Amino acid sequence: MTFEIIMIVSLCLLTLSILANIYRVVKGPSSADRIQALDAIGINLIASIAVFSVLLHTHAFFDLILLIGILSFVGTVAFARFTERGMVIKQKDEG
Amino acid sequence: MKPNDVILQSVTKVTVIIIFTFSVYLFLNGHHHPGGGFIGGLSTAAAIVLLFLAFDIEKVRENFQIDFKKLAALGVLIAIGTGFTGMLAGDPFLTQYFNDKNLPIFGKTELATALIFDTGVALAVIGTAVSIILSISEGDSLWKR
Amino acid sequence: MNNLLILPIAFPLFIGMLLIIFRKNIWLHRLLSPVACIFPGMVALILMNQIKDSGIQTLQLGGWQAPYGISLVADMFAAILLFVTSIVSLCCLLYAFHSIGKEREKYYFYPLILFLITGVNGAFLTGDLFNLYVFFEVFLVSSYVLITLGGTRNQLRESLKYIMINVISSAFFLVGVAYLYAVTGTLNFAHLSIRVAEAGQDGLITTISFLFLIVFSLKAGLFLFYWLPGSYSVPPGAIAAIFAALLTKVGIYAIFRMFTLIFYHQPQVTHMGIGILAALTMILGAMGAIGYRDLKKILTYNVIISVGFILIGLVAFTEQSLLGSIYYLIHDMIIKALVFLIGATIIGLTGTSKLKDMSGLIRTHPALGWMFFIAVLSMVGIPPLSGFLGKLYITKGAFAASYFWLGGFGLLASIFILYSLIKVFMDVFWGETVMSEDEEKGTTKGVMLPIVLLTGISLALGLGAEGIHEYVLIAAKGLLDPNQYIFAVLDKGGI
Amino acid sequence: MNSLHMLIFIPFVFAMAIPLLYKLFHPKIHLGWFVLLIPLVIFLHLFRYIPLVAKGDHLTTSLAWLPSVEMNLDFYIDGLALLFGLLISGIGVLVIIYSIFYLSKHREELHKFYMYLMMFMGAMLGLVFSDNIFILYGFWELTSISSFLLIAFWYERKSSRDGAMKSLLITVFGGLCMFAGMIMLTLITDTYSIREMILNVEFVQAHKLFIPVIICILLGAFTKSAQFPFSIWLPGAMEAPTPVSAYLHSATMVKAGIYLVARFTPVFGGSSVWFWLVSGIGIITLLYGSITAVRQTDLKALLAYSTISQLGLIMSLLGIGSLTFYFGPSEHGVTYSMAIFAAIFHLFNHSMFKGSLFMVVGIIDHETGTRDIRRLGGLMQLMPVSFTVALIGGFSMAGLPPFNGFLSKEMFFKAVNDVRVAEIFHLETLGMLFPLLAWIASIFTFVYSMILVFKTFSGKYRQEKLNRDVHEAPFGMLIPSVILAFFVVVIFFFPNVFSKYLLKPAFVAILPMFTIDKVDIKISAWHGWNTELLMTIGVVIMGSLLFITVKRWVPLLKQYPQWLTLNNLFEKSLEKVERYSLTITNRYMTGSIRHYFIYIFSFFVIVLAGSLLLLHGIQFDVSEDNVICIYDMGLVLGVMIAALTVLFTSNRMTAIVALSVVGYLVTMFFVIFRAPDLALTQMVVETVTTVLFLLCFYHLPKLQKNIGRIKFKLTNLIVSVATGLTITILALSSNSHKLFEPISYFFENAYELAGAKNIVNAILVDFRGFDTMLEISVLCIAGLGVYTLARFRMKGSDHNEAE
Amino acid sequence: METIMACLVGLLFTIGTYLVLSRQMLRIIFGLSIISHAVNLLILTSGGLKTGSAPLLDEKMAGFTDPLPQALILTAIVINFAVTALLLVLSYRSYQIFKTDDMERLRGNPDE
Amino acid sequence: MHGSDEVIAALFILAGSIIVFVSAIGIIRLPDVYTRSHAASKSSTLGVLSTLVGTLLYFLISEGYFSIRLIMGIFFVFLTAPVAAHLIARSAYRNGVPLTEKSIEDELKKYYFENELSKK
Repeated sequence: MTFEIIMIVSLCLLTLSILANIYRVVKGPSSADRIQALDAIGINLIASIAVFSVLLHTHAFFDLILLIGILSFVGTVAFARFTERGMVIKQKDEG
Repeated sequence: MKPNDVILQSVTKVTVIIIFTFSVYLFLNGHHHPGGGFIGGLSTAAAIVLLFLAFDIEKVRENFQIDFKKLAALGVLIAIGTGFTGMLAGDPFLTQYFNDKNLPIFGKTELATALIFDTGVALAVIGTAVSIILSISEGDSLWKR
Repeated sequence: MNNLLILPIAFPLFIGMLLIIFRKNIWLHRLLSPVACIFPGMVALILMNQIKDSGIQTLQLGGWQAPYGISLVADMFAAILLFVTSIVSLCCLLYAFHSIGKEREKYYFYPLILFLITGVNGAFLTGDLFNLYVFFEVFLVSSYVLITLGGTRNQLRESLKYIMINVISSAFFLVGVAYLYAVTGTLNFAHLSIRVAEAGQDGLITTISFLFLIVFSLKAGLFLFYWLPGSYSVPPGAIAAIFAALLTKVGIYAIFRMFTLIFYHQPQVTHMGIGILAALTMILGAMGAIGYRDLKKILTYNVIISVGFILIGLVAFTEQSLLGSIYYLIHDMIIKALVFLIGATIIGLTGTSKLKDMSGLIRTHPALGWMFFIAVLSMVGIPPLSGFLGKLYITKGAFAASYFWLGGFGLLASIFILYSLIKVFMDVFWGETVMSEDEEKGTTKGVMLPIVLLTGISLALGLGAEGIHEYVLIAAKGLLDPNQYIFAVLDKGGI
Repeated sequence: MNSLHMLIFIPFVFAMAIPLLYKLFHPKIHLGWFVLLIPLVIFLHLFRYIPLVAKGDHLTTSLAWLPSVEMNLDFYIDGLALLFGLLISGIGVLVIIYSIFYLSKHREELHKFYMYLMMFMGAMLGLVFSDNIFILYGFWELTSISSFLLIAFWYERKSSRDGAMKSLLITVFGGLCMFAGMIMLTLITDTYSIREMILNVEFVQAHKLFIPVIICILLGAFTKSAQFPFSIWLPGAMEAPTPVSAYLHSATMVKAGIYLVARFTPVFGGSSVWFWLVSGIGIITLLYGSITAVRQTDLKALLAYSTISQLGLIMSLLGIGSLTFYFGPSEHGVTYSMAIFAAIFHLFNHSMFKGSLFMVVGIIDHETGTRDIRRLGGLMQLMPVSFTVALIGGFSMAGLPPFNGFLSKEMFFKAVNDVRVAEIFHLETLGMLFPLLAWIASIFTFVYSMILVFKTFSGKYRQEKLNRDVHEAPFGMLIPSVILAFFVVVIFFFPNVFSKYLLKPAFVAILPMFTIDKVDIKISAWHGWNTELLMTIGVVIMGSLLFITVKRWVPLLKQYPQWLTLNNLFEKSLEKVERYSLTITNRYMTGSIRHYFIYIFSFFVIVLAGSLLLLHGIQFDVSEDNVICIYDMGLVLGVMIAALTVLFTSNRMTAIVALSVVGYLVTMFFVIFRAPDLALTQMVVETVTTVLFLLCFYHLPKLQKNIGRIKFKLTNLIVSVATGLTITILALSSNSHKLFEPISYFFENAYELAGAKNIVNAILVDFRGFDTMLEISVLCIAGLGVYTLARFRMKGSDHNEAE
Repeated sequence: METIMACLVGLLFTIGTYLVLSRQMLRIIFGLSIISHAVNLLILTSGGLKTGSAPLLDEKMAGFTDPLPQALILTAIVINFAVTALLLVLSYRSYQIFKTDDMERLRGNPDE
Repeated sequence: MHGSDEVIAALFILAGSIIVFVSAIGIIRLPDVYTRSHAASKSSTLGVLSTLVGTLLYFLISEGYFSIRLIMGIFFVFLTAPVAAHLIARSAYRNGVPLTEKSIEDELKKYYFENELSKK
């Protein structure tokens, strides 16, 4: 029972962190802040899903953990690219 | 200042391999675990997109000389094709078959035509996703002319 | 089990995908796409005879017994529509050969048309609610692409609205699926019908049925047709024709299917609602048709009027009225393709769609003019042309069911159809001939064949209605008796 | 297929052959000579039926067209049909002869003219011979259409087109009303055959739809026969070439309505509604037509209004005659049956004199180049033959002896006098109106007949007002009118010959209670000094007085404001309808997507919320709900905040980021609701969508990053809140109303059935693999769409879009 | 939980609708996206929430959540993705051509 | 199932969550994007790693299930999180997002501007 309570507490903490990050997403002020927060949300999601898997005794979401890792990386890269040079994919490497 | 993509590019090289492996895993595993053609395909597409992000289109194109639209069409064709095979056997369209076989290396493996169908799905998804992203990126220069 | 049912869907899809791969060979496109259009029609013909002989044909895809798998069901109604679709699309395709232009051909025009046909055929055949959604999406997405194909300013502007509205309606469709699934726990039409009948169509289910009515009304252009005039007037003629002929009809088909097979227990509420919408549609459509002086607009508003008219048959819900609706539906698909093609030809010749800028084409293009005239008379329902039987039976059915006002509106609508289109005829074809043949912007070369073909079919449909009456009657009876459908779909496995 | 069918099809078949003949023989031979054969053949052929019909028999034939819907070409000849058939073909012959000389083979598109004419003739013949009510309707509409084409024969003139349009609109409108009536009639009687309907009269008269049926069918007849107030199309139809006018207005088109009323009299006769409508409208039309005719200055218009008034006369006679069915074959009945006879007789006479008059007017027009009475005069010497014909026709129309019009006019007066004594249907008080109105109308009829004859032919010849030398018309043009005039006289002297072979059979056809042997009708010019004769004398005296003083009082009539004429009202209201339609349509078809969305959402809310409330669909039951975890609440809160951010932010980037937050949190929902596949998919799709958003936004660099504050609009708020509420309530209700176990239990055997342990995947690739197949097709199509959108733009697409 | 989800769906619909009713093309697309999320959640809710384990046969718990809505949502997500992609590209093309993202300025010319 | 071994897993997870939470506070409280970058990437990476390890241990102990996917996940996050943080920080800098006023020195400024100038 205590175990589950610990899990729930962790989940709540994670939720709070996500909310905190959402606050940052909303608040900004710069795009970079938002992307950063989004990245953090992705990471928090990974953690929450992990905790959740424990709570539900399921392996079903392990794939998701990795996938979120991948996608949050790809997404962050894309965002960063966008804010940095205003375009996402280069036609040709001018450099 | 010229953008210095060394970090990104070297990490990308590693991660892309991971992603590819992972997508193949997702794809093959789909029948029994979460995953399947669609997700496998999309994560493959994500890997390709990551390549595009880290490098430039032409460089990637050198290595992937595929018309992704045709790939997508091919995927759909495969999917329809599996449907037709069922018909040839006199069963309804899209009947899937599965059987457990002992293969030399893999041991007892389940062989299912659903996998071929799923391959079609995966190809279609890869093809479409990448071609969408590419056409937007490429199309722009044409458009402005 | 009858594997023929899949062919009208899989074949065009397959050919379309194949053509994407062989993109460069336009001749292959021109060769294969008509084949892919005709083939479903031939299948439909076989199906019609099979249905006549041995009842509704079904195919449980993947061998999964209904309601668990997806069923394709060809009842006579669907088979007839399938057949007409094939004819109409073939004619539009033939028209496109000479009018659509190299550029569009290169940019997947033919595959897209084939996908559109796939979607339409599938929507006619499917026996599963969610699958219907998917087929709707197939033809909608194809239509999105077709409508934007070419990227002119008008196309972009109107297609934006078209897509946005259709996205909303698709969302509503899914909302409806969700509600219905929550209440009944199933998706198969036949099974839904059983469950709804078992539960009795209470207030909630009726409300859900209204939700579906809204969704399909959006597609059919029943009352919620705001997107229609704009989006049908921007694409090239061949595309507009195929839209006018097929797209709204799928919506109408879906309304028929839903309200004859599943939600038929409270006709005093649901069918009355449809009746009011149909009447409003006809009124608004008629106002648009007589108000504008623009060829394309007039034609599109006529599409709207006919939607309202066809649905009267459903509202009255008697054998005769359904018979009439089916007749009129067949007629309307053909004739709308015809008038749109003629309209496109006229616009091609004169380079404008404003009536005031046209005059006296009859001297240079008498055949075109007279075919338009015949088409107009057909639309008004002058015997022995093709619209007549539909008009007769719809009105008769409506009167028999004591929907006098609705039948009256229907007849009144034909006056407006007549007025709006005869005005077109007079302005375009009569009057002083102001344009010599050299001044024409386009030509009728090559495009006359499909027009003549459609006119011929329309005439044949009117004069030779005897030939199809048996089929139409079976279709109407089938619509009236949901049990036929249910038994055909769920015969062996049981629930 | 027998000879009767042949008769009706010959004109159509021949119409198809005309272009060929035109190609072969034009301009060597006037096409009319070939066409002439057709009505001639028909006429002669119909003659063969006279003996049969004169015996009171009839003949039916049937040709299967759509037997399964009982749409067969059932034709049948009785006296009435034969009379019409003979008129149609006979006058057809004369009209075609006339047209050969009237229409130049060099200037006019003769092949079209004769095609239309043949179609029209065929349609008329079909109309009168049809027994099947819907076949009759078909021919009815065909006459409207072919007359439309004929009227607009000179389609380059605007007035022709307008006239044609007007006639088409009104007659087709009437046709549709009639169609509605016919449908109701078939519902009542359950048959398409007119004869069988007549046999089932008692059903019809007792049915609750009886009055609507009458009104609908009469609307058809009145519009076709140009009864008040539908008469406006007829003057407009004068734009047609004169042979057409002569044909349409004397024997055919306008008589179709009369035919219809006569044909249906056995079905409806004897009811007060039918009587009052037919005879009342008839009398009003008679009066209206005759008074308006006097005002006209155009000869053809004058004739047109005279036609209207004469049709009113026949109509009212038919109405009075319908009383026969009330009284049955009693003495009273016999009295009123004479009205029917009078109607037939006058119809016959009218065809003769009106045909001849039209031809004369055509000759005048042809020779002088004008039809304006004010410019004409004194043509008597120049055109003696025409004058004679006009004199005969005019006097006959005025009801003077020794012309046939006198006979039927006498009978008309008798009939209106008889009405007074009927003592049913309030006739004891209102009956007095009939003779009075009839008499007044007859005076005006006399006046306009005189105007027609004397203003054109007597008086001073005014060369200066005409642009050419006037001389007598060519022989060919005169022949037909002379023949008709000849008949006008002959009928007066030998009425009973015609009566025996033509009129009596027709009479019996309308009144089946009389058999042909028992009926004994003698037409005689002299009845002694009875009321009718006195009335006629009164007419002549009053009429002469008025004619002499015509210059004094006609201007008074012209005081009637132009804008209040029926014609003007019609045109104005049509114009108004068009304008308002456009205004209203433009009012709601704004092209603004926001408006369209508002319509859609409001409709959605109104319909669904309304139906939920009215049908008591709202249910609420939380007992089945699952527990709520605090974590869930956090998620819900997160989604809400993120979504609201999308709503309120003014920064494009923030919006995109917040949107993807929503997407990711939805993924979390999928996790807590145990949907791993969904979570995976949603995750990937969300990311790709976000990337797409960014890709697209790269392309808009020059525009501001801000998308501007979202403007608050109360409508939007109301609509959106209402939509959300509706969705929620429906969702709650349907979730509380789970009536059945979902079918999903079946899929739990996925491993045995499909060899898959992932049920969702098994559903996707196997159970519902078809969906997936189509889904990837959709994806592929969308991919193509993106590609074409990105790459493809019509060359020069921006230039030719002037609109 | 179903109740809460229904409310959330309603809220998302409200927000989506409000966005859809605004003038900017982009906002409309956002709105459509949000509505599609809402729809997915609604379908999921319609199958009942949180009963049983994930629909994987390896999971050994009593009963599964309803897998059918999940499959439907999956299809719906993909289709939505396809349409959104198309719409996005279309909107940016229009944006480029019309130089505005204000739908009110894309009314088209009122005829006659 | 509440063996003492599982407590280790639970502790890992709890610790991870606390770290994540702390970093979230950091994300809210820290003054500019560059400082927040520390909180976002370093701490949360650590936090999530700890949680994942905890999860891994849990399944290892309770079910004897060793998930390669989790290991891969850990590896992947470990690999990419710094890169992501790097990219974000760089893009922020190049977009001219200001440093907080408390910052003492901007070492990159000189280099950056020289390059920008030399380009022109």
